[in-house]
Amino acid sequence: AEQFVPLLVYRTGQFAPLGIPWADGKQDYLKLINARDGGVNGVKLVFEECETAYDAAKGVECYERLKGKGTGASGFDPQSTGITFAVTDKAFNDKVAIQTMGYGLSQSVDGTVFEWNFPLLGTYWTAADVMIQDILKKEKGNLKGKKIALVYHDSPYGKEPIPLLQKRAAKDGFELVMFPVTPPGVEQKSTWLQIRQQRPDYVLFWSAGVMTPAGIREAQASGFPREKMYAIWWAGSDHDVKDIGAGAKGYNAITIHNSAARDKVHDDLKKFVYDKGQGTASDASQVGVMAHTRGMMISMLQVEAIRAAQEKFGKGKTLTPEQVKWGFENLDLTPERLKALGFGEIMRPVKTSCSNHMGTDWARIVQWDGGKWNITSDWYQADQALIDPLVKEMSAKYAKDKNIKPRSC
Amino acid sequence: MSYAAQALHPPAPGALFAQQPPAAGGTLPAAGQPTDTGRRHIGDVILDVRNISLRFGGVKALTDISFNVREHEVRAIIGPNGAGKSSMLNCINGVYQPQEGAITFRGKTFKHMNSRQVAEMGVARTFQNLALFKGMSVLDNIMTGRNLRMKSNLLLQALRWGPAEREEIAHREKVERIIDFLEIQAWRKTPVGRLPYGLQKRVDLGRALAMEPQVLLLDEPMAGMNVEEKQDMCRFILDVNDEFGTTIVLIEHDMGVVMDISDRVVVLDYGKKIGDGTPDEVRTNEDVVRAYLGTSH
Amino acid sequence: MLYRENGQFKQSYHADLQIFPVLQDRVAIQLLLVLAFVAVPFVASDYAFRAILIPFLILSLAAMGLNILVGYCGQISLGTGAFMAIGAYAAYNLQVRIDGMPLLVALIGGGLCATVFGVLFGIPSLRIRGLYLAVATLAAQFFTDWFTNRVPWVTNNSSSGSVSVRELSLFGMAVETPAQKYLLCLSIVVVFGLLCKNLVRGAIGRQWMAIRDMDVAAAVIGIRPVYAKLSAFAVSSFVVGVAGALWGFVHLGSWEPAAFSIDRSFQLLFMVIIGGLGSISGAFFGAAFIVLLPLLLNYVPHWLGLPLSTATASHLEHMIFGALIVFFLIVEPHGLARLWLTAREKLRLWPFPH
Amino acid sequence: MGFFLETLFGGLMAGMLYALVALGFVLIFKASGVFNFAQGAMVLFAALAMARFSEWLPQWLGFESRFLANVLAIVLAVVVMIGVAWLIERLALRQLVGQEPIALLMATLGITYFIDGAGQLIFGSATYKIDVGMPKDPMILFEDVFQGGLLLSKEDLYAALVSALLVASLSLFFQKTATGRALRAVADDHQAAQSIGIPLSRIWVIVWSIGGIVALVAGIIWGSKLGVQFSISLVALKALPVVILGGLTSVPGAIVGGLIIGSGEKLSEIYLGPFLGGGIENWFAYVLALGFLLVRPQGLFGDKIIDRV
Amino acid sequence: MQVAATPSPSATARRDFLDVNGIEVIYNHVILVLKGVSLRVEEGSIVALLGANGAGKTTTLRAVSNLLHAERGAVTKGSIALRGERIENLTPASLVERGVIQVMEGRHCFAHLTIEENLMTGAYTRTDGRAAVAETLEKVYAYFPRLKTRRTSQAAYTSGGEQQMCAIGRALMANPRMVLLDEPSMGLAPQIVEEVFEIVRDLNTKEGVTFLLAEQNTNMALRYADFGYILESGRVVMDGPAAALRENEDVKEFYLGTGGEGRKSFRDVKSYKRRKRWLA
Ligand SMILES: Nc1ncnc2c1ncn2[C@@H]1O[C@H](COP(=O)(O)OP(=O)(O)OP(=O)(O)O)[C@@H](O)[C@H]1O
Ligand SMILES: Nc1ncnc2c1ncn2[C@@H]1O[C@H](COP(=O)(O)OP(=O)(O)OP(=O)(O)O)[C@@H](O)[C@H]1O
Ligand SMILES: [Mg+2]
Ligand SMILES: [Mg+2]
Repeated sequence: AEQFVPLLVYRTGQFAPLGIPWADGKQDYLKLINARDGGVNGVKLVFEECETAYDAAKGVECYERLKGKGTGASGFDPQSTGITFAVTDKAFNDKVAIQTMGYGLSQSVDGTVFEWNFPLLGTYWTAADVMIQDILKKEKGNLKGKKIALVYHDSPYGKEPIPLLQKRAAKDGFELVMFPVTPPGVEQKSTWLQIRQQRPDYVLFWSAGVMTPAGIREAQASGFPREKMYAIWWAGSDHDVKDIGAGAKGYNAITIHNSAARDKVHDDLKKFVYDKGQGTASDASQVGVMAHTRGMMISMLQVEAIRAAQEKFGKGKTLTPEQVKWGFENLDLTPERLKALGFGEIMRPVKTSCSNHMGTDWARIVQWDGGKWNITSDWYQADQALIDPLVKEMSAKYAKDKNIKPRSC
Repeated sequence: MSYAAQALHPPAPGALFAQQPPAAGGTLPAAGQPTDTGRRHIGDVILDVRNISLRFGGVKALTDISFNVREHEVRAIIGPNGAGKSSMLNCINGVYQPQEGAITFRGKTFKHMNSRQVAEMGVARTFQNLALFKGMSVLDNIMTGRNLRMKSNLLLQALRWGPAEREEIAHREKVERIIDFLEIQAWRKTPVGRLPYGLQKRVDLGRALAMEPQVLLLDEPMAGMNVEEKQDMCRFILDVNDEFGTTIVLIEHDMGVVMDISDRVVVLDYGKKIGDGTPDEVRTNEDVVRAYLGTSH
Repeated sequence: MLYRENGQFKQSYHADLQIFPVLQDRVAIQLLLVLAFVAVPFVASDYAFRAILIPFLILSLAAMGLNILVGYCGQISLGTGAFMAIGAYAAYNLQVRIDGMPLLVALIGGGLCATVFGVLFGIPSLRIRGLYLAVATLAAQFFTDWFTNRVPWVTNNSSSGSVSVRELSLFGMAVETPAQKYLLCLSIVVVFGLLCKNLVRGAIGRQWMAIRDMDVAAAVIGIRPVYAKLSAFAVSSFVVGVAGALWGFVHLGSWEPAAFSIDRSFQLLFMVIIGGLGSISGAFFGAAFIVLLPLLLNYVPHWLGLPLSTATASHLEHMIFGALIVFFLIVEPHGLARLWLTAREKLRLWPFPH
Repeated sequence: MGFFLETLFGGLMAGMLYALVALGFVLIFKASGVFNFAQGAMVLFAALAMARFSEWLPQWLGFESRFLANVLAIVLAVVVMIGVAWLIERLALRQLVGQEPIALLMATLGITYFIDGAGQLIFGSATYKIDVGMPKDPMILFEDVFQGGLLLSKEDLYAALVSALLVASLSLFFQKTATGRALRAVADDHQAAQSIGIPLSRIWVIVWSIGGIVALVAGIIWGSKLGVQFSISLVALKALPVVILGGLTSVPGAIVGGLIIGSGEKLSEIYLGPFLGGGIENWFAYVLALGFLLVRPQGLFGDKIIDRV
Repeated sequence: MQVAATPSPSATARRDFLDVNGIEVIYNHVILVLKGVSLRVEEGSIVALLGANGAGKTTTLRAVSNLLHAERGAVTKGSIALRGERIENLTPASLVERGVIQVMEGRHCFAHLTIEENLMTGAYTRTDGRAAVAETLEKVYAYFPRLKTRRTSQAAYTSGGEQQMCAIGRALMANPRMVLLDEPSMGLAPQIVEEVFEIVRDLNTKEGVTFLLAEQNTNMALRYADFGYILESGRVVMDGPAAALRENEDVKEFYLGTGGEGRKSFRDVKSYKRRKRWLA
């Protein structure tokens, strides 16, 4: 039996440096499962990549092309907020799961409305909340009178954290100033001049692609301390800072996994895949970089969803997309299970339910020391008291717009 | 007669415009319409150019030029290269705005002419360096000349419905007559860019004729033609002039043509007027001979 | 020998003025329409509808609109994406803000808003020409990008700035399945195609072309550049706006401003040029070339079973695509539509070479 | 006041960086009448070549010196760009002599796709580094005059100097040499140029080579600022209003246009942006250019658009 | 006034300079324009190519100078040889290097360049130094004083005739051995036409430059040429020494307008129906 996993990737275009290790990681883990375990309970995983170049229209085409392959696509990781928007509606009709680990629509946490979306492990609201928590900690719990700037990619992706930050600003009494950067953001001098003028205490950096190095360079050139910058996970990969080296020293990024850690899964990957010359990355040194690990996690969640669904619908059987979705909804990765999978050091336990499609939302801060990332904080969890009402409000609006009747869980 | 019949049987020479319905906008000259070919009565002054001066930066293209054109006459403008002949026409039909002077057309005086106004008043024009619409067929080029008379609006045209279609066909009929008249039937649907130079000049004339003008300004219509073709062209011009009473202003370097077909001639040199009169007067004017004609003529 | 027009005499100007004066063409186009309306809905797969046919139709429509401006009126526009965006967002707002707004009215309304916007940004064309005009249209593009991103009202206060439409229905019938959506697009494209064709072969079309080919001469024969240019902007942006609304409503369903970014503008311009400036059928050829060819190229390694990595395949695809563009231009610089005409002309003479 | 000056200088410097890319457009337009859509792709290609060669050469030849690696890489990249120019002429331009500019524009689009694909295929699509020792840290001037001093980026200053130098030499080339005159002739009328014996092939190889070298310079400067990766081809978009404002046919226009656009967009973003919600500099640059064009439709220094009948 | 063709100084040593043999030209792959045109031009002679509009004169010249390619035309049959060397596949530039230059119909001046720059581009292929070029420039200015007064204006802003002079002058700047002149008299004032032809004769006799000219001004052309070809619909229908052609009744009637009872006034030519050609 075979189970089909579609892989939407971008290995070309603006965001390729992030997309390549990410895509490699996704594929590598599937290869590992096939090579090491012979598939999921004997069901071989087959997969096919489709290049989106981060373009929504192409992404839709890929989605259409792959959704019906085999017995149907097990679930899509669109790798792009734009593509997620575009396929979310279609997923309702096609009955296929969309998993968006660490991106996508923040309100899609609500499984009663967003039956097919799975923003596993955290959304942009998680990220924004955790960043503020870390800042709070540094500022000894008091942000009154402080000024925090959000420098963001002027697109839906960059705007996602705004509603939450506004709530936080009201609650914690800091001033939020916002600086949109028009994509692609190759030139940010005016933004950083304004920052120099307004002297915010911290900068939250919601950037992507070339905007990241350009922003860090400009921060350096305008003398803004990198220690006061907090970047979202897509702006906190190795390639974002490697070439800047010491210039980015002190730059903070948030992550939903223990990025600096290597675990058993890396060793297995080396042993079962790379040593046999079947690795996806052109260069084995890519294994272990942040985006690659993130890719593996995504595939792991996909595989575990399949595994969970097989428990219910029959071990060793090929599943329909709808059945896999059930698996996503009933993930329960305990610490023991994670350890067994080789991810024990890398991530925190997750448990999803019909109403909660995110599972958990642990995140932590890492800092670049000029040569590598170091973990500088403990795990944080987002403040549910703040996020929950927001999720409810926004998903209700979506349901109304789309004429969706929320299901009861 | 059906449309088809008209298309297939070109009108006899001289029949051009003969079946003209009294078109809107008073296209037919009210007075002086010839009842008989070859007996034109030259009428009053229709176009009066007064003290025109035109400069481009340091270049004085025209200096204080005055002359007039009478209804139904053939008026030639001659002069050496760069004398300002084309610029003169450009002033008349509003392509250039002279710095000084005024132009009176049918009793109305204008300081500046605006191309559209001029066209509406019934002045058409051909160009020295072909100014055809390169991407369009011969037929379409000439059809553009009918533009001023086409009235149906955008929506009707989009639907091509009733009046729009009828209008299109009515104008097409007129244009077909011009095509027949100029003997370019075979090239009807050819893009003009592909035509040889001489034929392009004919299409240019056709486009101007399609406007049913009262005054026709021709800028070297016969350049690049051999004698036979020039003869044809002269016939076209004279026929239009005879049959239809159209006033002609003509720039031409072929003295044979100018002397034979024009009623009066203006001579320009370096932007100044050096002679004005009948062909014979001009031919014997010493200034003109020195500046332009040379001794060989 | 099959393609002969000998013996087809036109007995009236009316006959000569038909869109397809040659009998064979008429038959061919009728067959094509029957095929598109009747046969395709039965045979095409979901994937073909949603990923190929619908985008192809909508982009053809947009290209057709753009062709009126660029190909017929000679005004280069790099702001097509913006006009599409205006169409899409306007239609969206009509739909969310007015209860029970019929789909067609929303689409047309989107087109009308785009018209106003197009005329506004067309005003500089009265003074600025050629490539320089691109600045005005680029200003429209970037302004719209910014506007749709930054003014919350436009997106009905959606926090992320992306919008999504309700399900569609036409005269009380739900337009749900891909086949229905396809038929909706096809009908609109056919109707607009006919209207555009009528315009470009009528008086206004001649005015546009005259302005394009030589504006001074056009003015001299009484064509008002103001009217000609602005009407081209208006008609073009109307069609493009409707296409934009369709793109948002029918193809994407929900979208973010990036769906109508400058890339889209460039893409459409290229469709128009490669398809053939100043030709309605060129829009279809161009859309097919620019949209479908990459898809096709994408499949080639699969079919041949070449073990290429996604990235390599994608780079090769780019290279081949680029090379093909150059190749076709060398064969026929006036676009695929002209290539087609030349082929037909040859067919007419076939089997004799001249 | 200090802040205003800082913004102004920042804008002027950014403008010089745009000008560097704009120059490539102007060059090819002026000399062949082609709007080279591929300029951005050429910047990317050149920068990729430079970045990768400076990484590979020490490995291949087994030496350590950074300086030597950079010098050799530049030389090699220049050779590569000349090769690219030669190929473009051979395979595309030569076949399109005398075609309308729009067909040639389209051809450059094909070339863009090709170069994009080829560049990333050969050199890879990850991020690469160019390190020619541009200083990154800011300098603070007039600390005693203004509070907080005047912050100036040294990197930008160097870049500005380089572009000024390029512009000066290219202007001379066009105005004073017979080849320069021939290039302008080609831009006006391919056929007539051919008819008097100007060898289009050679001319085009020359122009595109120079275009390639200018792209390399732009690529090195932008690449050392941003890292070399596909996005670098997008700086071409920033150069567009610059070229058009300065005039498509004017080399000095690229600089002046760059300065105006650069400072205009920064000032607008900082002093107007807050009222409009920010992020306005992109479209404002175009509106600014549009404003100038309404006064001078051929750009500030462009050749007058000729219409005569 | 009758001017007999001046015998070329080296009449005895004449040899074929240009030999066009049965060429067929097709535009755009489908439009057949020349249907087997053959002609020979002897070194140091002036040959006129006559014919109605659309006969194919320009096309013939383009075929020789290899400018057809840019018009999407191609020579599909026949051969063209220059001093025995086949030249169909040369670039226009290498033809100019061999001393063959064309003055294109419709002027084609470089619009944005000044008149003087236009002229100087003509000397692009020259290698004999600045002084020599400057000398030629003076010569051209001497031929066309009008150009000298307009030397600093952009070519686009000069009058039609001035542009024509500029185009001819530009070709002369290359110091050519053979000039293909396409309708040199078009748009020129009679005096200047005369001058242009005098210049042609001057260069021909003094410097031995060969001319192949396509002309509509048959009268002039036959007055100055040694030999003439008459083209109709892409075929040569008549050829012969200029003097003989001038005496031919058909030529007189159709090309010189002096057939039958002498020159007719343009006013009196009644029928504008196209006459049947003798061969077309
Ligand atoms: N670029 C082209 N594409 C297609 N057909 C062409 C092209 N150029 C010329 N022709 C056709 O070739 C034929 C000969 O044209 P050519 O220009 O050689 O004539 P010509 O003798 O020079 O006429 P003229 O005296 O009017 O200049 C004409 O029928 C013309 O339509
Ligand atoms: N737009 C313009 N800008 C600058 N100079 C101009 C312009 N138009 C015409 N001129 C100049 O004005 C003078 C007169 O030009 P015009 O074209 O009227 O001459 P013409 O009498 O028609 O000559 P030809 O017989 O050669 O056509 C010329 O010297 C020309 O260079
Ligand atoms: Mg003139
Ligand atoms: Mg000719």
